[in-house]
Amino acid sequence: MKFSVTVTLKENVLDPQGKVVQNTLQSLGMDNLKSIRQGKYFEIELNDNDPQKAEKKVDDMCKKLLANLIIEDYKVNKI
Amino acid sequence: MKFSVTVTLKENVLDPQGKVVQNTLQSLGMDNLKSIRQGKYFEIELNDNDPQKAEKKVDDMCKKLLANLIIEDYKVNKI
Amino acid sequence: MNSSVIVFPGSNCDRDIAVALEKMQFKNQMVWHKETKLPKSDLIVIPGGFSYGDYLRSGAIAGKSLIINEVIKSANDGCLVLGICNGFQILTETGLLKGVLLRNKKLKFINEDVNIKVINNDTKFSNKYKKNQVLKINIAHNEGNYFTNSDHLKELNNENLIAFKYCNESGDINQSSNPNGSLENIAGIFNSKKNILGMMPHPERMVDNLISNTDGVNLFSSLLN
Amino acid sequence: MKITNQVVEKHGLKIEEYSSIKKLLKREPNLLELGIFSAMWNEHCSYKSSRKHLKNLPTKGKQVIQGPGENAGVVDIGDNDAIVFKIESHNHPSYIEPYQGAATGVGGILRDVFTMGARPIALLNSIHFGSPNHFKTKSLLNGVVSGIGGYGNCIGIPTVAGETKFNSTYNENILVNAMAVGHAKKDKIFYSKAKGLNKSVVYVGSKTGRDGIHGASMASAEFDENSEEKKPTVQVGDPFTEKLLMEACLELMKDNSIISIQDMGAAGLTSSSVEMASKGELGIEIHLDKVPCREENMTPYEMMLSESQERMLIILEDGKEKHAREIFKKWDLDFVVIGKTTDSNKLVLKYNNIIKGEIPISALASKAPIYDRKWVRKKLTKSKVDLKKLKKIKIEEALVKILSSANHSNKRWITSQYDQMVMCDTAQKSGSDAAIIRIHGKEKAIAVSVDSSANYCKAHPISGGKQIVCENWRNLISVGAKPIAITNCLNFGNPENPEVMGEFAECLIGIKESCEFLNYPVVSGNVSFYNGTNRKNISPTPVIGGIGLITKFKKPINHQFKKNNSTILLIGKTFGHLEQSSFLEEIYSISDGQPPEINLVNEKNNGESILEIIKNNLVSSVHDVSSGGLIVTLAEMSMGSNYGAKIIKPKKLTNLFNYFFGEDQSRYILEIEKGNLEKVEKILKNNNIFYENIGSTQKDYFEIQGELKININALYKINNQWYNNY
Ligand SMILES: Nc1ncnc2c1ncn2[C@@H]1O[C@H](COP(=O)(O)OP(=O)(O)O)[C@@H](O)[C@H]1O
Ligand SMILES: [Mg+2]
Repeated sequence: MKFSVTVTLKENVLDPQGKVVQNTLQSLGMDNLKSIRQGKYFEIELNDNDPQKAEKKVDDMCKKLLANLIIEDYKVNKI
Repeated sequence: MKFSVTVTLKENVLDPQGKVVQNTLQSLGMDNLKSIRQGKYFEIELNDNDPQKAEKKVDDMCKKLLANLIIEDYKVNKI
Repeated sequence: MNSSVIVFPGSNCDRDIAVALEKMQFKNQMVWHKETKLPKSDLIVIPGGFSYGDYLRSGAIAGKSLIINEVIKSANDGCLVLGICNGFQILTETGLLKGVLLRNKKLKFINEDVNIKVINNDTKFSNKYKKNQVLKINIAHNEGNYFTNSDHLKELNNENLIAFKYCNESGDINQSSNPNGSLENIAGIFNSKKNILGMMPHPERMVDNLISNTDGVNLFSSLLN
Repeated sequence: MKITNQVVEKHGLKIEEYSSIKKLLKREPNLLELGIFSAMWNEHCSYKSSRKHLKNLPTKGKQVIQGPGENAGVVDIGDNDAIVFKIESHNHPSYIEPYQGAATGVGGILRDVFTMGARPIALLNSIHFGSPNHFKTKSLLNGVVSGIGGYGNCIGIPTVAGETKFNSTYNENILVNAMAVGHAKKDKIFYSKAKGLNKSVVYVGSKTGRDGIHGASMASAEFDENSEEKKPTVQVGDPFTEKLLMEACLELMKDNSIISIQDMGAAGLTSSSVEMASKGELGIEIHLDKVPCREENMTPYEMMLSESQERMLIILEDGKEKHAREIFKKWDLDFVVIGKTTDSNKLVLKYNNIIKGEIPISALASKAPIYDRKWVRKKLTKSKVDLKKLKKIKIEEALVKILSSANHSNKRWITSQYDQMVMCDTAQKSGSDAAIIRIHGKEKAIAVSVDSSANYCKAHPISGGKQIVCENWRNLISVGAKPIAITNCLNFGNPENPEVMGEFAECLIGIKESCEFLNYPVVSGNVSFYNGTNRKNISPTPVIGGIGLITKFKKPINHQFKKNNSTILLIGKTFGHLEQSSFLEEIYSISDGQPPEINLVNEKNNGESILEIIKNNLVSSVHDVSSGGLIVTLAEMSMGSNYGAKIIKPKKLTNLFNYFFGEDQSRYILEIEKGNLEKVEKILKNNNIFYENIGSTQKDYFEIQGELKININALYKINNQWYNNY
């Protein structure tokens, strides 16, 4: 069973990386770019059969390690 | 118009980060975890109205900057 | 004074801090991260480096290690804890210190001698410094851009929990003397009980005139005081 | 798979070479065996074009413990301390993927050093990029610098010195050379030579993946339009695992468990196993089913040719397996016995006990082809540059132009991305003529520097070869170190081209001459051929990495002026040689003419006298005069210091530009406090040194009387802007 997880910085947290990427893209001539924010992406494969249980586990992983909830939000998707 | 981009390492390419994260999760007791690979995630907002043109632009950004096509693949999604 | 230096896989300033502590007459022990008990210590140091390669987020994985639970217990019992650089990042990941260290503003690793100002000299860690004294100390990090929420920032200011701020040679604290974009030029903070100090600059690199200067010495002698 | 001519060529082998393989085997090889031959017989591993010339280099000396032929060179620095060092290129991978290419370059050279039992104490690099105007240069520069930093910073070894140059000759083929320096106990050095029968062959480190299959052949092929296809040969570095591997190996090296050890570098498991067996005149048997793999269904072919990083092969003493296994377990690393030494003198590869390949070791090593390639002498240009015919320029304008050029700008933008202080023994960081690293816990220190000068080498390879060794020597002298030995990275074009081969042969003649005269032997090195694209070869770029010793280290000497009103002495004769100078290149884009000559007798005499003056504590600062000439040297001594200089024009001056911008060799500038002047002059006179008193230091201004006067802070700004604006 496979899941994808995206971890993004909360709205009110400065995203230095996104900002630099944005500036670079703009200086490369991408002038219609309004905003870009950068986060992390994980592809997780579990040996489970029960989708609900599995999703719960992935959620656990996010809380315990993958995201720092002080500054980051996360989303889990089954793929 | 908003797009999401995920950038992941090609299959045969070593993912040192994913490896360490996987070991850590396993040692935290997540024993059903089969594999985890780490990538990058971007949320991109454009001032365009034409979805096709916009997607083309995002694709361009990926090729030019966001992904390193030698070791990475990317996917663009409208959100 | 007894000190313990925690060694994680990927720590790389562990020897440096041990040398500095021994030079300052601490009785020091190295503690491997897989151990489950800490030796009796008055000071616990989490050294700089790249624990677990800084993969995922700097400090995140070390923050989940076995030994860290012991560190948290000791810290809650009032033991002195010093986190330098990656050690600071680890302390924020464990929650012993609030806030986070984001990527440097310019997204580049920075190794430089910078000036920092002693903001609070009334603590176990800083009593040998003068208030507002300007030190020259080496920094070396990718994620030193300190960030916290506005409530905590207020608390830091109101309760005098800021240890050091980046400044220029004459002590001015402004954007041009901020190497990494950190909030209010913060270079190091205490917890509310002031028994934990996290700082990005490396005091252990500044204890030998032949190599650099001795501006770090007083941090260690404060602890012995 | 049938082995057709096409398959042979795909493996980078010539049809004639394939015939020799069949003769040596007395049969046709299978694909696995062909792959192994291609890895061992390519230029990178076999040195087939260079060996004949390399043999002539001086490699011996009282100070040499181990010369070329091992993973790294080893020199003696007294009381059981030894320095282990080597330089290596990672040019092609870095052009394709600058971050990972440069990072894995650093990782590879570090393994060469700690394999020998040394704890790495310093990293250096020599990086050459195309013209700043070339569309790729900026991203290559960014990627390479962050890759070098990314790896070195993470593993915790200070990157302390290097050189960075821009020249259109590298537009399609950048150079990334990394050098590592380690410290070992003289009686605890580990070698790759296998010994004893039936000993366990152990695989440790990372798992094997499909990365970099045929990387070594790539490093030995020219680039062309299809280089893109070769992409998957780029590997991703994992400095974290390398740190664990380093600590685990050093821990295991504390006792006598290891018979022999070899890192898996280019051509991975193939070259490491063959090298160990070949040196020990033994056979080796490997059970490929035991190799730890990262991916599923890897074939023997892939396992043998994979260039996954952060792996080692160890031959263990009997009865030490448990002890060794525990150490690697502690560091979370794979540890698997994959084979044993045999008396068959063959490499035998088995999978599930079925023989998949069997090759005599000698066919892969001692019987690999060696070529005496055709080479032609370089003809010197006779054309003389006539200054009078050039557009007039003011001295000040020329100085500013040079100081603000890409090649002469301050490199702080680069060096601040490297952790230079970790390990707390860096007594002098980047920015001076050489870095100084204290030997941990000791009174002594070493100095290190890397240097090259492609322009000189292109113009006249023999003089150029001579010159770089001397320049490197001078840089060590300038910080008070006695130069003891060098490593070299020889970056050249296609050796099948007689002109390139001539550049190679003649540069080596020059290097040899200087090394011999200066007692400065070559103890390790690396050859990188095929640098170029579509028959356009790069300028010959041998890079020299030197080590010097400071026996009693008390305080670092560097080039910055320290005091007001000191006397400034210029050591060595000034003739005003302008051809091949930065002045002509930067101001007029002229690259004709001959490089400056070197007089080795003066070189040695000047250098040794400077050392004597430094040893007697008579000098405040020292700088060698190099690219840009006298004026740039003086400006560099002023910038970033509180003191500038007031220079008096010599009376019998033919031409100001020749005097100030000429690049005559073997010269130094000394800052001498007035009170010490007499003693210094005495030494110089005793040693028959030519010197001139050219002025004195002064506060705040850099001045040539009657010509120019610039505030040194302004000068500093000029020198610092290029990288930040690029
Ligand atoms: N890529 C680099 N990495 C580290 N240090 C560098 C690099 N490039 C240049 N430097 C440092 O900048 C200084 C100036 O370099 P260079 O002009 O080549 O010196 P020199 O002419 O004395 O050899 C030296 O201290 C050198 O070590
Ligand atoms: Mg120099």
